[in-house]
Amino acid sequence: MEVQEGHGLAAIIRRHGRRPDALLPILHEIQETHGHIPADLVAPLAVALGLSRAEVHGVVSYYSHFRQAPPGRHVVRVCCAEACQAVGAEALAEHAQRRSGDLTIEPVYCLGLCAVGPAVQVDETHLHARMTPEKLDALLARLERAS
Amino acid sequence: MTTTLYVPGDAAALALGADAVAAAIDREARRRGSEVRIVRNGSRGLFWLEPLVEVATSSGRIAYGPVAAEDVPALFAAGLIDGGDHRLRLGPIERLPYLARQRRIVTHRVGIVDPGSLGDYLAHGGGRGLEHARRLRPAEIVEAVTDSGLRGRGGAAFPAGIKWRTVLDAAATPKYVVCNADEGDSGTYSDRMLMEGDPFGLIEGMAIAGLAVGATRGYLYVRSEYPHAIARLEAAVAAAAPWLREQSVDFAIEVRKGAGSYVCGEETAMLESIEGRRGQVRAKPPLPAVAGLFGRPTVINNVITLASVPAILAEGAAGCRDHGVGRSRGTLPFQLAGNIRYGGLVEVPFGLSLRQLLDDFGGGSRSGRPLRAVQVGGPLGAYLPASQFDTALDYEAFAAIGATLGHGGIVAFDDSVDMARQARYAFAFCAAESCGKCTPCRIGSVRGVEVMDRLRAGDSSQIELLRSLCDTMRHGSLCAMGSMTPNPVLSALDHFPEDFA
Amino acid sequence: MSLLPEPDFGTPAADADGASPPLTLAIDGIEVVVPAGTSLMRAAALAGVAIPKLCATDCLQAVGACRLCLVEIDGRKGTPASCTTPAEAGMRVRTQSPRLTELRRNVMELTLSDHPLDCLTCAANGACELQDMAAAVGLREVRYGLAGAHHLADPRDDSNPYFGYDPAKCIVCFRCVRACDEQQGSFALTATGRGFATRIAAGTGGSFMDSDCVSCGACVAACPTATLIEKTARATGSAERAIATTCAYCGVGCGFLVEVDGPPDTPTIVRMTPSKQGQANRGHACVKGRFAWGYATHQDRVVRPMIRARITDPWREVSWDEALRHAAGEFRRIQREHGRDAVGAIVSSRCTNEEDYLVQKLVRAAFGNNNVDTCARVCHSPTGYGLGQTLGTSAGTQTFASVDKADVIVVIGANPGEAHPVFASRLKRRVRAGARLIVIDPRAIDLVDSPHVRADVHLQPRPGTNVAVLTALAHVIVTEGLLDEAFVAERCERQSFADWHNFVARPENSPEALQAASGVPAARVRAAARLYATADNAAIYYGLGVTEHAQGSTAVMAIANLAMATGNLGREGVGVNPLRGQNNVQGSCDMGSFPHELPGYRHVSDAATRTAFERAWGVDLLPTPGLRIPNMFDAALDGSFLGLYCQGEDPAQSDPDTRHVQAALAAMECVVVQDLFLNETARFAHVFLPGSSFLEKDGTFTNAERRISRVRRVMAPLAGMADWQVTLALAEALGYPMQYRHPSDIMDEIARLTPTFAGVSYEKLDRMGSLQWPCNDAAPAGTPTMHVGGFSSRPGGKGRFMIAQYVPSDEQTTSRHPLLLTTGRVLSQYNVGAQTRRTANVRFHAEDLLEIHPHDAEQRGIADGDWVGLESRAGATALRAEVTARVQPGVVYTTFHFPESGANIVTTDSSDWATNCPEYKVTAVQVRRLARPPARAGGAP
Amino acid sequence: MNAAHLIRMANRIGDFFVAMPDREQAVRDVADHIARTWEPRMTRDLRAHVAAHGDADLSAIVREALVRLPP
Repeated sequence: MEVQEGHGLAAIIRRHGRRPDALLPILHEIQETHGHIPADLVAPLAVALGLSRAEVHGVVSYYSHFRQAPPGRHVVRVCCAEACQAVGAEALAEHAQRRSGDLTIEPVYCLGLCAVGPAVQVDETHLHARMTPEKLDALLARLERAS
Repeated sequence: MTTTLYVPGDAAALALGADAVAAAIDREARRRGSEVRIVRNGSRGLFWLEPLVEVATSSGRIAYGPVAAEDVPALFAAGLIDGGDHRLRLGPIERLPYLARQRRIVTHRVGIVDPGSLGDYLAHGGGRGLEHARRLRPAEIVEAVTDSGLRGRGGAAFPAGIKWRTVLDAAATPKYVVCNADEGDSGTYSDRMLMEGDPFGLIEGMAIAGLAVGATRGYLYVRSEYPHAIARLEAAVAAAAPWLREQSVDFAIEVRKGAGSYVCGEETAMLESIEGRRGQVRAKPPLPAVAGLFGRPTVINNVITLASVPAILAEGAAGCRDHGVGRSRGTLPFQLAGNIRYGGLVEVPFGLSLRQLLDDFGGGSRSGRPLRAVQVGGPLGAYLPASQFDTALDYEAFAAIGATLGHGGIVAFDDSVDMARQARYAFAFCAAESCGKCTPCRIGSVRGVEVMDRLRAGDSSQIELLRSLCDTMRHGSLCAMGSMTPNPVLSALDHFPEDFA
Repeated sequence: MSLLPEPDFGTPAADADGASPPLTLAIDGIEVVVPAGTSLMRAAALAGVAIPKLCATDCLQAVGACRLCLVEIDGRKGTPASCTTPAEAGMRVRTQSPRLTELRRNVMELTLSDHPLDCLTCAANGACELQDMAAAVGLREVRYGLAGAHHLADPRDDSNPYFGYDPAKCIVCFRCVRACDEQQGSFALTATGRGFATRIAAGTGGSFMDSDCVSCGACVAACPTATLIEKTARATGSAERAIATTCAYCGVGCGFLVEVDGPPDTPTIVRMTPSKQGQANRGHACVKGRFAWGYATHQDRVVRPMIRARITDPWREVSWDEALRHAAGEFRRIQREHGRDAVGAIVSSRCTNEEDYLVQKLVRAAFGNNNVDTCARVCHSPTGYGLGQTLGTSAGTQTFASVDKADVIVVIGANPGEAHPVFASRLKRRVRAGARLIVIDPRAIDLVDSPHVRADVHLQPRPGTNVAVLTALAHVIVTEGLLDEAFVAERCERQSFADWHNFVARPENSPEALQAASGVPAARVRAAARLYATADNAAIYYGLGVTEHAQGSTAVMAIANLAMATGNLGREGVGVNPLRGQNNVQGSCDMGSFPHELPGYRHVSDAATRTAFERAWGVDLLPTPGLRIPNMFDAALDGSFLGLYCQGEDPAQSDPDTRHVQAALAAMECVVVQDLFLNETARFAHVFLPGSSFLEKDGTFTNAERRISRVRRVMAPLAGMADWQVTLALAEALGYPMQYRHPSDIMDEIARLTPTFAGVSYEKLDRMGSLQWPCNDAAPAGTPTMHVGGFSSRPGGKGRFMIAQYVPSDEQTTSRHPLLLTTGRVLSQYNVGAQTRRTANVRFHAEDLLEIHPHDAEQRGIADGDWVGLESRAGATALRAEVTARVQPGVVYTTFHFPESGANIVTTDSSDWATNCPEYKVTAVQVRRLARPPARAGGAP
Repeated sequence: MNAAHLIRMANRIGDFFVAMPDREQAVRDVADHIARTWEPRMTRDLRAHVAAHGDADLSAIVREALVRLPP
């Protein structure tokens, strides 16, 4: 089956090959491109990899990293695991959740910054350590200004 | 003359502003016309000192830290390039007691080498293990690993040599080597530091495993929460490929990115995930060593385990075997985390007491309040009260008190902690991360949260049900996620009953 | 859950690899010996110890999810799940202890903490594994209360016409998902989300009807609760009793249990469930057999005999007696006036062996001629001829289970996913387990590329060029030294092999030379030939895409040649396997329904055979062949064939060149139609005799693997008489009474007179479940694999190679008819649709569509869904277009399930040279876009 | 019976056997095939057609075989 070029899926699949075990790497690429996994890509992706639509849907829905809807302009993940809890992460997360706006705020369980918590990750690669509610407010304000 | 400066590129250092420091150094050096080369090394693991800048001088590497970007002009003014004095000057890095008191074997290149440079790796002794392994028969490599007493550092502590032997003896082909780099336990980051600070060491370990069992393909499964480690590994895998070819080592590695599932750190769930499926746990047997990835014999070891292998091959099994106590041989990079003053990586031989780590290295709590509880071994590990802080750090000693050493993560809590709340969290975490396959974990975790809510609301009759639920989960669950969630819950209940009243 | 005790051993039988010896262990002190690889749960079941379980069932691989089957093992820590723990020698296992009781009860308590407490009003009440297990573990209360998180308000999905999905009752045991994956191979279901939020979903989370679900019912059968349950069962509750029988749809011959309630003669059917003891299907089924049985009691059923003087007159209901006397009188009158040979009969491959036997006996003994033919004429007659000529036996060589041992599977001219779904599931399972697959088909059928199955090679010949492709494959095998020389030397005729070898080796038979004719790239032919010839075990499966051609018999022989040349005969995993279209195609052929053969494929000219039947039947038999179906129609138009007894067959719709067939029927003086419904042929009939469905009679069907299975009476015949009784009465009216009290008497006679059936009896069938012929003194338990050690029906036991030269079909494209039409089936409909159109299966496929390639559509201005006219030299019809790349440019495709689409109005009189099997699969046509829908598509008179 | 059908059927049979290397055997095979599968009135009508209209429509091998057919 021809995959629509418009989504860039064909090129992604060509790069990975037509093997079922390429599903996660391909989903990562799709999400990097679109910010989420568009529902209309599930069927062509399934055909291209020799999987069923149900299998692809099952995988997308299983992993918390994959989104089925577009996120806000920035994604702010607040670590809620024990090491960060030990230094006030829960209060920080509750504080963050009270914010609304164009940002997606969600919990994450450990960023590997357990000696310098509470830790926050913005848009996958920007990390912030020893976070406090005040520092978080400033960070979120900065992100909102930028968008 | 060009001066080499080291500014860690490690994720923790980045989270503390290392990029800004590096940029400031570059800017200041240009302004001053100083010729400097900035190496983005891994972190030494002394996180209260990060960003920790080192400068290579004729008298060794001199450390400064913690350095903020604003400090940089003053540092230059103080003669940073020559190791000049400044309030942030820490002196020769190796002489810092925190480092000097460690026995760094598996992490000995972390923070020292340029993780982006294969040449630097080889210049620091890398490659010798593989070179030696190439001259051995597979069974001899396995024997060396067996002799070393190396046990899996991921938590289960299964002897690596026995696992390798099983894969070597399996008839089916092809075989695979899978590196479990899904370091999801809170309080642990040694895998991340090694991947970011010495990726070639891991690759060499995987290649040796491949030679030992007859595998030509390896997968490195890294959690998506570790984007910097993934980037480092992908670059290193690309750089190492021609190096392996030059040595006629037929071994190709693919880096696989997880997608936010703690259970995928369980080896069979990880295999499912690599194969492109939902990360649900497989029942064992068959063991992955017999029927693992794509149903083929598969060596699965975690990062620290595989990274320990080159030294064993290069230096001999004794280098590992001669450290430690009892059946816990070698060293373990412990990680001090949570509410701790001097949080960081501490690689020491097994046998130290927990208290030594917490006090001598950790310096007590970050908040300054008394330490009340310590969770060792991640979210499925037990909470230990101060009365158990003298327990020796070895697998058997921990098992004896119903605790687990796990991956060596140590999370400290001060006396403001509400242990019932931590017990509730253990269930909540299980509910959030359960793969959903088996009943005790899928439903029990949610019921556990509900029971804890009733209990915390004052219904003490729930304690009996709580214990019954923990018993059901512990003995009924398919994998460690469900069966070990009772560890933090029951240890909290048993050691801190006052919080449950 | 079924009502006949079908024991569930919890996990599948271990693969007996033969390498490891059986092992002995003790379960609750009971010693049991099991094959290596057996689970503790299965070992316990074999020892008679039932371990509580929910997620385990012996048709699915164990997953260890429900955690109810925990056991204790001496010397081991913990409480492992018995379903996923393999037995080991010397193990001492305890399945009962206070500790285990507590654990199981507490696990069950968690399960029930998210399950409605509505047992008494639940459709599964009394037949619910969850209910049974809750009782077994002694659960009395759920301590977690009712205030917690739950899924009890999840909305129900009743989109599927046959079953509903009620997620509120779901215990997330994954049996449905696994059944869909492992048994059916559709992968239409999945678990979504994770943790407590894990739910079972169809497709991408929408309704079942929006998913890739093919309604095989495997998930429903697998469900231990009422989460997935038949709507009929929901309406009636559990059944009282069940009757084992055999499906009356395709040639797979699935075993079913008919679950019923109410009086023995007029019961209510609660549901039909596939039987695990069904040796052809092993508990699996498809949407037709499983669900589409409602036609049997449909209001369209004609239950009173009718007659009329002229076909333009209205029907008049009469008594059985009057109808039969009228029919017999007419047949005798015609014979008096026009000669003994002016009457004949068509027997149905839908009817039982016993009924087919009776009709041919009636023709031969009462009519006194050989004018009997079967609808197998128009589907698999070339199989009978081609395999008879080469291998000596007119039947497939393997059991279905044999495919499990095949390393390379060739599917040519067959679309099992649609036409033989239960076998397709088995084939796909084997491909998923690593077998390589070669598909030879003009269309990209679903085996070419579907979830987890992809053909290694797909050869796409132009319709009508199979022989060119098969000969090219043979050329590669011969010229590249890929022959199994030892097999050929030992097992085949020397001279015929030499002749064949010389023929196929000629340059004009190379793939390169034949590429122009077939359109198949030579390199692909070579790849396929190497793959097939170098496999340890290679098996060929074929269907009507091979037989329904002018060279149908040639192609069958070419296939047999390939198998002999590569030594792929005479053991499991190999062979030549026709996939029979109808439930009893094999049987009707076996029963002597062809005009030139007596039962057991013995030519009427054979004096010894004739004598045996003459003695038994007390008549003289003709030594010359009778008329075949197309010859009957020619003779009718010629005025020399004027009376036809047509049982369970609808040639006016199913036979090619409808106009010709209708003219022939209209020219006859007495057409007697015996059927469930007033079919198209009945429009030309003078006598209508009500037929009986498979639920209304006893008998046997013989499936594509020569397997004879019992059909058992579930209800009394709606019209008072079963088909076999009607034939008896007609024979009596003709003055030739036959004495049978029960179909088993008929089988006894068949066994007495037919050497390959000598060992068959109802008693043995009841005892053994089914029997594969030959079944006689030499093979008392039947013959799963043919030709082991030799071709016993061939002179000297040697296989014969037949030269198979490609001869182009008369059906060639021209400027007037530039496209080639080929035909096939869809899963949900069956042949002319007489049954399936009278069920909710129309919701899956409501009309026949014309598949046309985008290129051809573009040229004609045709868009998807447009009405198009389809015209051949035989006739014209209209249907809607589906624009798809499944077909190649120059080829169009349609199904033939609806009379109004009239596919056979356009098919022609071209037929197989050896058997006159019509060339349905190749018709030169033109396709034009129609501005508006036709007033009545089909345009029959 | 329809002569065109009979001729076409006969020629198709001939087309198959004509590929055999032993011509004599092939002719016998054509005759045998017709004898074993055709109802007598079909053979009779084909013969009648040939008698009335000649055998130009038949292929060579069928012409030869027709002679061999038992009466």
